[in-house]
Amino acid sequence: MTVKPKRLSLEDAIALVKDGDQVFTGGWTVVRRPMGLVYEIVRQKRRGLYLCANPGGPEVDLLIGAGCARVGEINYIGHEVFGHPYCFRRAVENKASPDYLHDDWTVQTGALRILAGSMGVPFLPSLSLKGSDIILPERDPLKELRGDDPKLPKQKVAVIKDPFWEGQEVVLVPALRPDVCLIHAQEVGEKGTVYIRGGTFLDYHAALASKLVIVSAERIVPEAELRSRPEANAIPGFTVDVIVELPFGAHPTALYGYYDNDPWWFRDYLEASKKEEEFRFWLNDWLLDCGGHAGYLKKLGNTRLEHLRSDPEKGYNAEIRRRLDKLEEVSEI
Amino acid sequence: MTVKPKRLSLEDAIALVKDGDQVFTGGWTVVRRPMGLVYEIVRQKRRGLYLCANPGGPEVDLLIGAGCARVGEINYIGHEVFGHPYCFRRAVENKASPDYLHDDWTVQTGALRILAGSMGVPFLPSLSLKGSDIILPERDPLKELRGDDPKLPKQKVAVIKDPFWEGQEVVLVPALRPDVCLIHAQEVGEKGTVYIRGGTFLDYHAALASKLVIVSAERIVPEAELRSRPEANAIPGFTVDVIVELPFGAHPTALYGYYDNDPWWFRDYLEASKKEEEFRFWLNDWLLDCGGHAGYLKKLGNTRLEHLRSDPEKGYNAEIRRRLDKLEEVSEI
Amino acid sequence: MSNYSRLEMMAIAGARLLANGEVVLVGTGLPLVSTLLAKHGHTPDAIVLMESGLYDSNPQALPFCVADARGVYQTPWIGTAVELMGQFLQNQMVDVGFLGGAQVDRFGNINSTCIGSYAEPNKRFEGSGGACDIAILAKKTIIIIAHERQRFVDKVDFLTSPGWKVRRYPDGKLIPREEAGLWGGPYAVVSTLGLMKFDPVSHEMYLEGYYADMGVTVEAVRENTGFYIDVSKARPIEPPTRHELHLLRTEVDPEGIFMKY
Amino acid sequence: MSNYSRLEMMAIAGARLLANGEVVLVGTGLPLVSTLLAKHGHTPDAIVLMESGLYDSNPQALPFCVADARGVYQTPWIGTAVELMGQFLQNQMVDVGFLGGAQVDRFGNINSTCIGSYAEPNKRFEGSGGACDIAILAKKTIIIIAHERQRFVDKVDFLTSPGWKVRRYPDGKLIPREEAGLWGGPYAVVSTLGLMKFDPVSHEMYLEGYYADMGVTVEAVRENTGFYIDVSKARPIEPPTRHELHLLRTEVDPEGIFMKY
Repeated sequence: MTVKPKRLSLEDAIALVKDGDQVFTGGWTVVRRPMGLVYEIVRQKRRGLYLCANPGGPEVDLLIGAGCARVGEINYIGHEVFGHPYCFRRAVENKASPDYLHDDWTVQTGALRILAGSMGVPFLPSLSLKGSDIILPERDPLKELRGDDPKLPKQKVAVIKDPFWEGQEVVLVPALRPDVCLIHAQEVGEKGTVYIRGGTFLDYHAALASKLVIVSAERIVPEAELRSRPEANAIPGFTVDVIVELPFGAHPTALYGYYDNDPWWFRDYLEASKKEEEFRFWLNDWLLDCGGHAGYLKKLGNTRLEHLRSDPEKGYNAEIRRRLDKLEEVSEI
Repeated sequence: MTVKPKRLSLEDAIALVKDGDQVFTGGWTVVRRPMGLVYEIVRQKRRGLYLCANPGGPEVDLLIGAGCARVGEINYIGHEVFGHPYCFRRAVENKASPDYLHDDWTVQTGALRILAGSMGVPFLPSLSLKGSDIILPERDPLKELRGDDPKLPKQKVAVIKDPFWEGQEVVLVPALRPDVCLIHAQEVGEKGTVYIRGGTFLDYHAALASKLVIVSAERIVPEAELRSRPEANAIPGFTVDVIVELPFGAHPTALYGYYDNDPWWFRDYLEASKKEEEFRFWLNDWLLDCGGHAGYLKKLGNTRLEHLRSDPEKGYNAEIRRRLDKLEEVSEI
Repeated sequence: MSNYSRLEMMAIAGARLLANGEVVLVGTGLPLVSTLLAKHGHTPDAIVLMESGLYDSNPQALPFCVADARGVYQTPWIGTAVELMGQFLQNQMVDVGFLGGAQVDRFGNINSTCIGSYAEPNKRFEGSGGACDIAILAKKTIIIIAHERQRFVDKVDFLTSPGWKVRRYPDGKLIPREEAGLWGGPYAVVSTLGLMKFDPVSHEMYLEGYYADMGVTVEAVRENTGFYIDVSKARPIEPPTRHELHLLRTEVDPEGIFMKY
Repeated sequence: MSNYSRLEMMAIAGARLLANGEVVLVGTGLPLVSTLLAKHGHTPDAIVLMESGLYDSNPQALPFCVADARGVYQTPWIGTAVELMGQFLQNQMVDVGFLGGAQVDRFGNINSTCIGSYAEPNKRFEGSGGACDIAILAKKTIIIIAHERQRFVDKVDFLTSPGWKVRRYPDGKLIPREEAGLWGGPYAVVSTLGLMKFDPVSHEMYLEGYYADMGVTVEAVRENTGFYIDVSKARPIEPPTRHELHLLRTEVDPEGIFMKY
């Protein structure tokens, strides 16, 4: 009933995220992730977050590597063909008592969990997961927390028989109701209407499922600009709490019509994240020492950012090369 | 896996509908109903249909009046402010053993039933219906058919406790999987992509939930015309089985950007449908005696049809008057 | 003689119940007229939803159903009943549900299904539509209905939309709303005679105001109500302002589609 | 010496398994390369889906993930994982699921989760993504994977994506796929050495063909397979045609993103 949304600075927006919050990050693997918002979480040193991206990309690997995450209920964490999620790996490999607890899901059931949250129902049924190790109770990495931790369902799944038709066994998956939803979009209206081109992924559902919705965008625009084609807008404004204008807020991930993936970033991050010590160095160098989003963009430099620009119609940059093993330096291009 | 869809004549398309089929009609009350397809069902004298519009409008009242329907699982049948659904009323009022059995639902749970069908799951959970007479077993109008009739779920609803969070009671509603889905749209591509402006209602979900999907449209267009903005199209073509080019196929209901509701039709239909005998006369006059869709349009006449034309941008006709008690004749306008 | 009609007074009394910024899920007919009157007047930031899929509707011409193109024009987003009723409403994002009905009882239970027995009704109506969902799931509901003895009944013939005393599943016993696990509940009833609210403890309907300016008395309200109604707190309701009537007649329903000029 | 690589042969062998008009739900990497090769070649009417929400993708440039703008361009419709995985896939509208993986056993069970114990893994992978869903819900699945002894294993370290012998819930006993109520199942495995299928009765993997033109022998397949594999029906696989190689190199992956030229 309050008039929404508030327009805030990046710093003030992320100040609303609390230690221990359950956080959903919009986008998909290396596409349209809310990187600028996540960077600021790292700068503000949030701890004990529960992550539930569906699936996770560099933003999740980074949050795990920077020590911000305690739990992940996630189906996939990775950088697609760019390379492996080394921070995630390091956090769980060979660890009897990891600081970060990883609970595996699938794209479909993760999506249904967010959908359940958006619908206000405690669960939804699925025909997936039957036959997989993913749902075996003995494999459940969060078993010992369940029942005590109010952010986690009392059990991972339930299996019931359909009472209406053929008596088929159906898996019920619990709702996800994140404390915070972070989204980056091409444009957001002053009243919160979110305009997304390319895939909208689960951002709409997550916004409805979450208690606090923070949307950063390349541009904040007058609402009237967004009222010619209602079906082109992805998220109704009344579910958006905070808007932040943040150009290149999805960098290094791709934003349809604005910029493509930054292969140099992935090359450097992947190289650095292979080892704990080098990752710390990268973190200081790129996030902590350069003073906020403006400093980050300055460090990237205009030449590099301009090289990433996408064709507004095609959505991508047809010139950019994507093989990290054959990458030329920006200066050489 | 077959190459879809087939382009058929109206008559051949409706010949695929069988007696006793469960039929979903797209649109919403008096908007974008597949009237041309339904008229042809009446002409071809299908019997024993199970209707599941959500909600129903003149097409449902007509099918009941014409004796085509045996069961309706529907939340509302009506003509909005134009007037009451007299054929429906006559079919159920004061009848101990009606020919037509009407099972009441709600907009939300009807939508969830179709959504369940579209998802391939046997049911979905709802927090609605609790506290209402609508779900009381003793009130269930289909009680005696359940268990024997494979088109009906074995029980109307089930109530279970949430096993994941607070133990809340949740109502499970059974999936709807219609045999036939009838839709009228503004445009359909040669490969079945359905373009709808204005509300899409439940047409997308119903198309996925149904075994046979028949789409009539004002225009069949080359698929390439529909590929500039994927979010503007309502239904992916691979779920569409049959397409029919049928100008004014939603008449007398409104079609965004094409034509508005025909108030003269509603005036005449409502007057006629109040009495069984006059309704029979109307049926002969407008559907059976005038020989198919072309004959129907001819009987309406170009002057009247042109008066209904909508503003392509606004979507409606700002000049048309809508009060039946003050309606002028077309010839007077 | 007042220079306005009962329908107008009712639409205006309904509009006054809305607050700016509220999210209002509205049915066709008088609820829509009241809501749009408020939207044109004191609640410009109200977000008007309709069950067919409409969000933040701000029509230039009066829609005459919840799926009308007039309601779609210039909206910033559009969905379906799955989003409106299965997500927004069920996820407690709707502040006010605005409903009509054929009968209402003193606990605000609504019947929009039939008169007489359900199996063999004397009169069958269109049915719930989204009313049952809205009555269950909105944070509060406002009911708008003609004030007649056969409509304000002791016991509704069919309990379509739950109010403060609702059916227990599966035995049908009437139980308090909270006991059934429901939030929300009826907040007010706007009628052709006045405005009713519900006692916070007993949840029984009482008369809060009546259209004294039109000659309505508390006795008239009692006579036209089929159950005992407390009128001890009732006060005359302010007649329509010129601005309210002007908006209603020139902006909201100039054709008189619902106001029947 | 052949003038093409193992990766190319594998991509081509995979493409050949698709039929025109099929609805193919495809993961990133080699499955995508194979599918787009088929789409450019003998299956122009295949409908290519990706789990992030893409429908009927027909990219002009190779997407390097299932959410890439390259896959969106000029599609006629777009959805989300809810529609793709919760509707199309679960509602049995997907003819072929095309998957990669880190390990596969002789019943076509796939591991894409970890090596070693799940609680304390020696090596952790990215995770299922949509692979588990696709393996369970597609009408059939094709698996594409490098042929090494530590990948073709007797028992997968973690059963991410069910094949023909699957986990019973909740006790984890291995039971036949049908007994768990699942339709579909693995149809073929394309590797760096050849093509495997599954016996219709025992559902065990057997060698159907091998890349003889590249010097692969049935012995080499056996040596690189960590379980007994029937090679009695195996035949040499036709080498790539010039047209297939041309399409792959100039239309599908000219940058060599996946083919690593």
